[in-house]
Amino acid sequence: MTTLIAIIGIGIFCLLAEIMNLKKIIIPVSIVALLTLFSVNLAGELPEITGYESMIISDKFAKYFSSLFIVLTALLILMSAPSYKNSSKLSDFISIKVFMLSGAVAMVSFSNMAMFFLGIEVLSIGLYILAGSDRLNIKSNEAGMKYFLMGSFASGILLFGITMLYGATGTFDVGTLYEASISASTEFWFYIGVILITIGMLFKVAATPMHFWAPDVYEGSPTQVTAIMSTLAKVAAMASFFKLITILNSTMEHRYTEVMIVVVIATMLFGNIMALRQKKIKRVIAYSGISHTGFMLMTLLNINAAENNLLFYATSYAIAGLAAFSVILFVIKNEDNDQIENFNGLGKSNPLMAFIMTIALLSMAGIPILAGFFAKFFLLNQIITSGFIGLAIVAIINSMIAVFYYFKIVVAMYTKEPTYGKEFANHSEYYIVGIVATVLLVLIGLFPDAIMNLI
Amino acid sequence: MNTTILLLLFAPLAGFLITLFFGKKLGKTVSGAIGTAAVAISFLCTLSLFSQINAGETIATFKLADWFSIGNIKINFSFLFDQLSVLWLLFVTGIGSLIHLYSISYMHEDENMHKFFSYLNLFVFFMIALVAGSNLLIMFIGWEGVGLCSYLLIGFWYKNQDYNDAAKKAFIMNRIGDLGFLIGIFILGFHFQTLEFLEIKALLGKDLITPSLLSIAALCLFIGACGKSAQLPLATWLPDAMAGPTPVSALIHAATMVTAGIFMITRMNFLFDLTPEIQNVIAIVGAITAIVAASIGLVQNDIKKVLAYSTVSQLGLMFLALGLGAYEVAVFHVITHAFFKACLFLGSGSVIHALHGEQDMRNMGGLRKVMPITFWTMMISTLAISGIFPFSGFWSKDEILMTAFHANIPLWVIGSIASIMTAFYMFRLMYLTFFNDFRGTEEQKHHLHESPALITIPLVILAALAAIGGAISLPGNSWLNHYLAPLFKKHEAHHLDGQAYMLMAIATVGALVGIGIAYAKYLKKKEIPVADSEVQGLHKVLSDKYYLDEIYMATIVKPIYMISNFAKKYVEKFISKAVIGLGGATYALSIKGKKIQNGNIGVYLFAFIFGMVGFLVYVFVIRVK
Amino acid sequence: MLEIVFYILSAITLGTAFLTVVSKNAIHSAIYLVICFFALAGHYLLFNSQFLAIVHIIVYAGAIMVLLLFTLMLMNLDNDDETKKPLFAKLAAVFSAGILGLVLIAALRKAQPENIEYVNSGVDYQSIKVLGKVLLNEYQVPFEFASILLLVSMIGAVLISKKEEKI
Amino acid sequence: MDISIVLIVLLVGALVTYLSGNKFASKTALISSIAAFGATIISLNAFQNGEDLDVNLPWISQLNINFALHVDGLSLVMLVLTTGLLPLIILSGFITKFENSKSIYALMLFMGFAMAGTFLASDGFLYYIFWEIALIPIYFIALNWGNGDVEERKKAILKFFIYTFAGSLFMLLAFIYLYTKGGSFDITKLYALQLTTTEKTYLFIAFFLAYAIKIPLIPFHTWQANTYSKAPAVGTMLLSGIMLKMGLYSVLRWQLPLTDEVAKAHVPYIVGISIAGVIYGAIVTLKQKNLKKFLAYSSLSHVGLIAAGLYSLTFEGFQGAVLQMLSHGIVIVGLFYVVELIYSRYNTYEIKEMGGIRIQDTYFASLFMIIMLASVALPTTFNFIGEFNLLYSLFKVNIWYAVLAGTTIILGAFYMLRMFQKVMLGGETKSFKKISKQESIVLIIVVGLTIFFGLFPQPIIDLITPSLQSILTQIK
Amino acid sequence: MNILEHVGIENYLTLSALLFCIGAFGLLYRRNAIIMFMSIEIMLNAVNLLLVAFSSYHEDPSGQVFVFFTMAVAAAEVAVGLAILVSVFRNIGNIDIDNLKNLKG
Repeated sequence: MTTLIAIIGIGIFCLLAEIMNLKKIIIPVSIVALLTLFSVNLAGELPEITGYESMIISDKFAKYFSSLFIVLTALLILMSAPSYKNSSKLSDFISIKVFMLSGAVAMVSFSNMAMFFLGIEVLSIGLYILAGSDRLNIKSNEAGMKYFLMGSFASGILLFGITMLYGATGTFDVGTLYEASISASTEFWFYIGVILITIGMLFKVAATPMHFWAPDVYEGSPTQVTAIMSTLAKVAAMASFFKLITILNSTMEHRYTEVMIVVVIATMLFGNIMALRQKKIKRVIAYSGISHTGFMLMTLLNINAAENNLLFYATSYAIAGLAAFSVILFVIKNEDNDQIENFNGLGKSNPLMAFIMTIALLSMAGIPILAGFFAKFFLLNQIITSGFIGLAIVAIINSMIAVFYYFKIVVAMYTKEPTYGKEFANHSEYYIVGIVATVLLVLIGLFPDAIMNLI
Repeated sequence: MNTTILLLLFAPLAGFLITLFFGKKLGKTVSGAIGTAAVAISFLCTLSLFSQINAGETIATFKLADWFSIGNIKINFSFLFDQLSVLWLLFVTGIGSLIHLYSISYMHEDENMHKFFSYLNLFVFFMIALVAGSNLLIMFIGWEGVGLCSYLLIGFWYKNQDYNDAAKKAFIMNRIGDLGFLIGIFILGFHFQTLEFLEIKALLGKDLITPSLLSIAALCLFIGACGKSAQLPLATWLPDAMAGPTPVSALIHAATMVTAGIFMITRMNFLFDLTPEIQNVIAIVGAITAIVAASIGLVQNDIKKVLAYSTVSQLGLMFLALGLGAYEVAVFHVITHAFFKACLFLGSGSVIHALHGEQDMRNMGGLRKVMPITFWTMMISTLAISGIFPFSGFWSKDEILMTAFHANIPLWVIGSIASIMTAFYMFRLMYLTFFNDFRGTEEQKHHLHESPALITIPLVILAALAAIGGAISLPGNSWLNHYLAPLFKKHEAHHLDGQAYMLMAIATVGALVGIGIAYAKYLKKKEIPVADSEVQGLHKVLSDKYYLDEIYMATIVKPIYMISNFAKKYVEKFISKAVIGLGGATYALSIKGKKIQNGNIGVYLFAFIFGMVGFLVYVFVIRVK
Repeated sequence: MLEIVFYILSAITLGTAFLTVVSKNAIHSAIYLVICFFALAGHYLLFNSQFLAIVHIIVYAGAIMVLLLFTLMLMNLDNDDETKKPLFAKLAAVFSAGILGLVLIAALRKAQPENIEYVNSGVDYQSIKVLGKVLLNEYQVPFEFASILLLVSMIGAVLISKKEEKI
Repeated sequence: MDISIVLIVLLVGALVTYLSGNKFASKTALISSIAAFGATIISLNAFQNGEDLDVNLPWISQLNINFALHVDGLSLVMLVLTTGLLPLIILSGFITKFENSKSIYALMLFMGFAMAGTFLASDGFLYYIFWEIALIPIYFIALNWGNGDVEERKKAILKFFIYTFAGSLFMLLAFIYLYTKGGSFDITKLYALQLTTTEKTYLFIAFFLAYAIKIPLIPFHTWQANTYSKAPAVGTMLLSGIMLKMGLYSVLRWQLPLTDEVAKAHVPYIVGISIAGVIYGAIVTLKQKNLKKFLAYSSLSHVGLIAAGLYSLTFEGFQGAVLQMLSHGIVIVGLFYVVELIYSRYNTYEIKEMGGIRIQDTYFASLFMIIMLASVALPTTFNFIGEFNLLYSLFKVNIWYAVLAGTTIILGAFYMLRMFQKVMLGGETKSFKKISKQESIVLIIVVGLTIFFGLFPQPIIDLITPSLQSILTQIK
Repeated sequence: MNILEHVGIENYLTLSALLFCIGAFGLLYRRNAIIMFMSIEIMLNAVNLLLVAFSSYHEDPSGQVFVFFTMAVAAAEVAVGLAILVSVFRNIGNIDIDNLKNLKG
């Protein structure tokens, strides 16, 4: 609860700062505030306001995922700073991002479905806005429009599902719902609700066949917004989905599992196969994000003690995404041209950035000793322990396919001749984010225990 | 004694290293001298050993160092000096010294002479290892080592790719035999858990191995011998090996290396004695080789080729003897053959030297007067090889034929015919080379001369040995048989009865017939062999060596090339395509996928709704309550 | 009696909703939608939740519809300039919506509890007083959080519509 | 003191090399690699004095994964191979001017680190990590410093990467499965697991895929020739000299003991496949036109024999395999170095564009010839010892296997001599600059090692025998 | 008075489902973005109706409270949606969703 309040406070500060003509300090202050919040939150020294446990609880799951979201947001804000340098709407953008963070935090710490619903809507609406925020760019408009239409539809389904839960139990309280989910006498409306919520969440995390929006929206949105979508939004949705499943469906029914397996396989395959022939980097990231969704969804198949795996995967995926986006932002500079050719010769013209990108891609591809490898490893370990060996084989086949397109970019950076006259967006923020993310990827890889023992 | 052995072993190796590394600085003559001295030292050491063993001292085994162990089998660098190996070393190093001496002059014009000597020394070293090794693997080191040297020396003039081809062919055909040898080693090693000759001999009686496996082992060893000693079907490399310098042909491809097969079988005689069926195979192969090679020799025009086929033929006779269990006879013939064949080769080298590299007998003739020493020494050797009394070849060949006669009449017939042919083509060689008028160019004629002393001295010594060498094993009173007796199973000696004299007479008459025909054809009628293009009929078949090379080419080499090409062009591509095909399929799917993702929000929503419907239907509607 | 009212209201709701979706003129659609909202408000009244009905009218028919209509007017889109959708797409739309409905209803039917006993304890649970208490006590956090939601959308709407000023 | 010192030296060496800048990179790398070799030798000495060099640090507590290195004769021998070849390979890089040399030398050392780790790791997971990260440096080495057309190179190397990556992922699955059974990745715990035959079959297949691709065995070899021909010489040496041995070593260390039953039941088939590779590789080698591809296929043939020996499950086969790994590693580095020397003069790998070199540089020709002869396993060379052991082990399985595999000594001689003849012999065609003293160092070391161990292999045999025995007991 | 005693919850469920489907149908059928917005509103209202019905079914106020949140969400969505719509309209001159196909593949 305190975390949420603090975040909202930071958001409001951003809005007030504009009024008080303190535009310059908005970004530094919000980042510092977020990082402070992060450390305090992680250290568990935040004074807890009691009395609201029926709406917001801060258990370990909430605490660590919130921490992840906070640090992600801080870095995302830092990374977006160059884009807003000359914007009169700086405070609007930053405050929306901070509020989105509050939505994300609500999504993992809710103890009432109302909070969950509002959280996901805050996050989604923030994203609709940001996706369409480049108002003169038709692609941005289109992205915003598509995202909005499909997102609202998904929200409707989600809402229908929540309603069915309510119909079956007469409450929105998580604890009661959990008891209902394990009770034999619960009405079957409950399960319809579960399925509808699942479908809604599958949309939010972009799982096949509800994933179609993702590549288009990723491509059309301004790049720093794409970064948010592929890191914060995806991870938050995933965590929230996980939490929902633990509440609503901890004793997963057989057929439900089967469908989920099909969805997982389809998602991984679709994401990877579609990524193969993409020419635009943002679409590649989008499709690769879809395949990562498939991987993360596997944690849902056996939720016992899978929180750590999800946290690990989410962390490594999001940080790798941050690293990648710091380079993408650096390279593509203007929005209209995000072809992979832009990366040609980066290894020569800017070895550091090329290195960051390489590490990010290798981590996403799951190459040891980087964090991404351990993420996949823990996940595979989990699903094999649960007995889904066939699924594990599909997963590793997907890992192979993924290598193709990740390495396509790597190869472009190191073997192609640089395009002459190409200018980069040479901002120190990108370097900072990239380096921090890279170091984190390596550190997490070297000491996976640091995250694996958290929850 | 140990010092002697060490010196014996390492003198050639030292010679090899010195001439290899410092040969260029030392100059030709010095390196030649060092090379010769190294072998001579070995010869002296051998003499010392020989005298000790001849004096009845015990057989010496000498362990230099451990080599390696394989399972329970320990393999050491150890050497065995018994009657057989010392005898063999004696003529190896002896003839080796002479040929080294000869080469100092013969190779003097070659810029890589120091290298020549280093290779020769290396050869002698490996030959010593082959002969003196006390276990099969040391023998194998020598075996492959001499093959290597043979390769190096055949291809000594490596600018000529034909010579290189010949060298390569020799090495590869030897390797076919070597594989057999290896398998034989495996069988013996596996069943006896040792590779030491003496231990195997001791263990043979203990029933550690089934007779059939023993036969296979013997057969495998024999295949090895076939390769090294140029027996059919692995014979064709030897004539080609004449591409090397003539001293090499004399030393390696006539006197020593090619007899390694005979040495090996003799060394393993205790094994072969237990496998009569393999002995039969050996005898038959030997006989066939003898006659086939002799018949090819009838029509060859290259002086060295004639000698080469004669070598193959003589080796065939030796194998015949081996197959009949007459090891000491085979050894006897090896020794006499070493004398006269080395002499013949060196003589032919002298001729070639005089003619500046001309080897075709059709372009020779009348050299008798210009090169008297060469002529007379070669004549003596020719008489010896033809089996004319009392030269050494008479005694050794006669013993082989006699043994054959007692064992198997058809084999005797074949052997005799081969001998007659030998007499014919050897005298054909002599007549074409030394008699009548010179047929070469004027320029060659102008330069004709007798070879220098360094060349003729070895010739004379060898001719002398060829003449009197038979003395070591005269029928009825054989020093050799007596000397080697401890090594072999006792078997009764043939009595020198009337039958024996009759056989001698028949052999002599046969040889004289062969000589007579040659005399009539080439001296009386002064016939000159026709040019290669005009050859026809049976003559052509013989001239083309029964098309053996062509047959091998068509049935083995070409198919391998074809498979190789096929594999390279199709199989590799196919596997590659199959792998890439998987990637291609995913790529193709990717294209299809891109069509679905067409930017139309309606399509996306359809997919959404269908996914949702499918989920609901599967989980809920059709669920059994 | 109430059943008849229910069925009439339902018919109006569904009918106008359908007309909203299919009528070619956007203004007409908006009008139908308003009617639909009123019908829904009628349903709420049937449930005896007057407060909700009024809020519903105010928010939907009052605010949202006005917003929509205003936009329509702004864009001058009252004329029917919508190009024809391909027949296939239309059929697909009909088919998929139909099957969705079928499946939903089938699922709901199947999930129907066998013996439903409707409680009628007479406890007040939907008066303004009760709702207010619940909203501001138990649901205080979401209530406040909803304001964040609205704040975000407000900022967003401004953000998207406002021209970039150079500084 | 423990064995991790070698790893640390290599890793620090890589870092220092990178930081030392392009100018001093090669020398720093050489010094670091020699230091690592020195550390290895010291460790070897300590090991033989009975010191305990093992390392065991907790790493991922939740999954009971440790940073565990175990030293026995086998792993030490492989470590010696790695750290011993590394200076040679770095030295042979001296003849090439590398752009951005600090990176390539650092990558080489890093790869050495990973490979050394693979040989030492006694925790399955750690082993896998090392196994996998060894792939990254070689990928970049081949990609950035390779030769030939960029597009083709890219494809070839990507194929190589995905191929091997794919295989190792199956191995990862196998490990995870084992972990779920035993709750630990520790090798001794895994050895002690009781598994059903079906489980072992699947595990065998998973391991086999990983190793068959890495080694490579037919029909998983198609990456090899292309990668070899596209990678720079140093990369090819790393690949063929050490990396292939990772696969073979792993067969011995992991696959066979863990899936003993299955391996035992299918000896004839697997040995058969390996031998088919021997013959196939030899035959395909014959007609290769590119010298690097030529060596690649010949290597296919040689490692096929090693694999056959391993899968024969005999002590002699194991011993021969280890010896042959060492000798093949040494010789193949020599051969590739020779190729690179020729390339540095002629700027081509096409055999038909060579010839007449011996006449111009007999010294070089002699060294090349000795290395060539070693590769055809002439007695008194190290390769002979290995090949003899291997063929003997196959003989123990079946005499016909020995005969079939033995054709390698014929075919090997055939293609090697043929190649030598075409490349080196004949009259002078193109001028060939004599190799300098410095350039010949590598060749002399290779020749020296080959002959030295050909004559005195027993110390190595004594070193590896106990570990091979224990593996064999584990299988039996 | 409880209307459910007369009508039955199942009828409300059916009504909501149908209304929901009409919304979905509109989303699929139309290309006019404004009408698609309206369809979404219909869907949300279907849910609202159901919430109220269940609230009545359980005699529990939280369902109705939830309706308020839904309304807030609907309002927020419409505001944002219309903002986006307006900027689309400014850029391409109409609001036909079929014109938005630049992003694909």
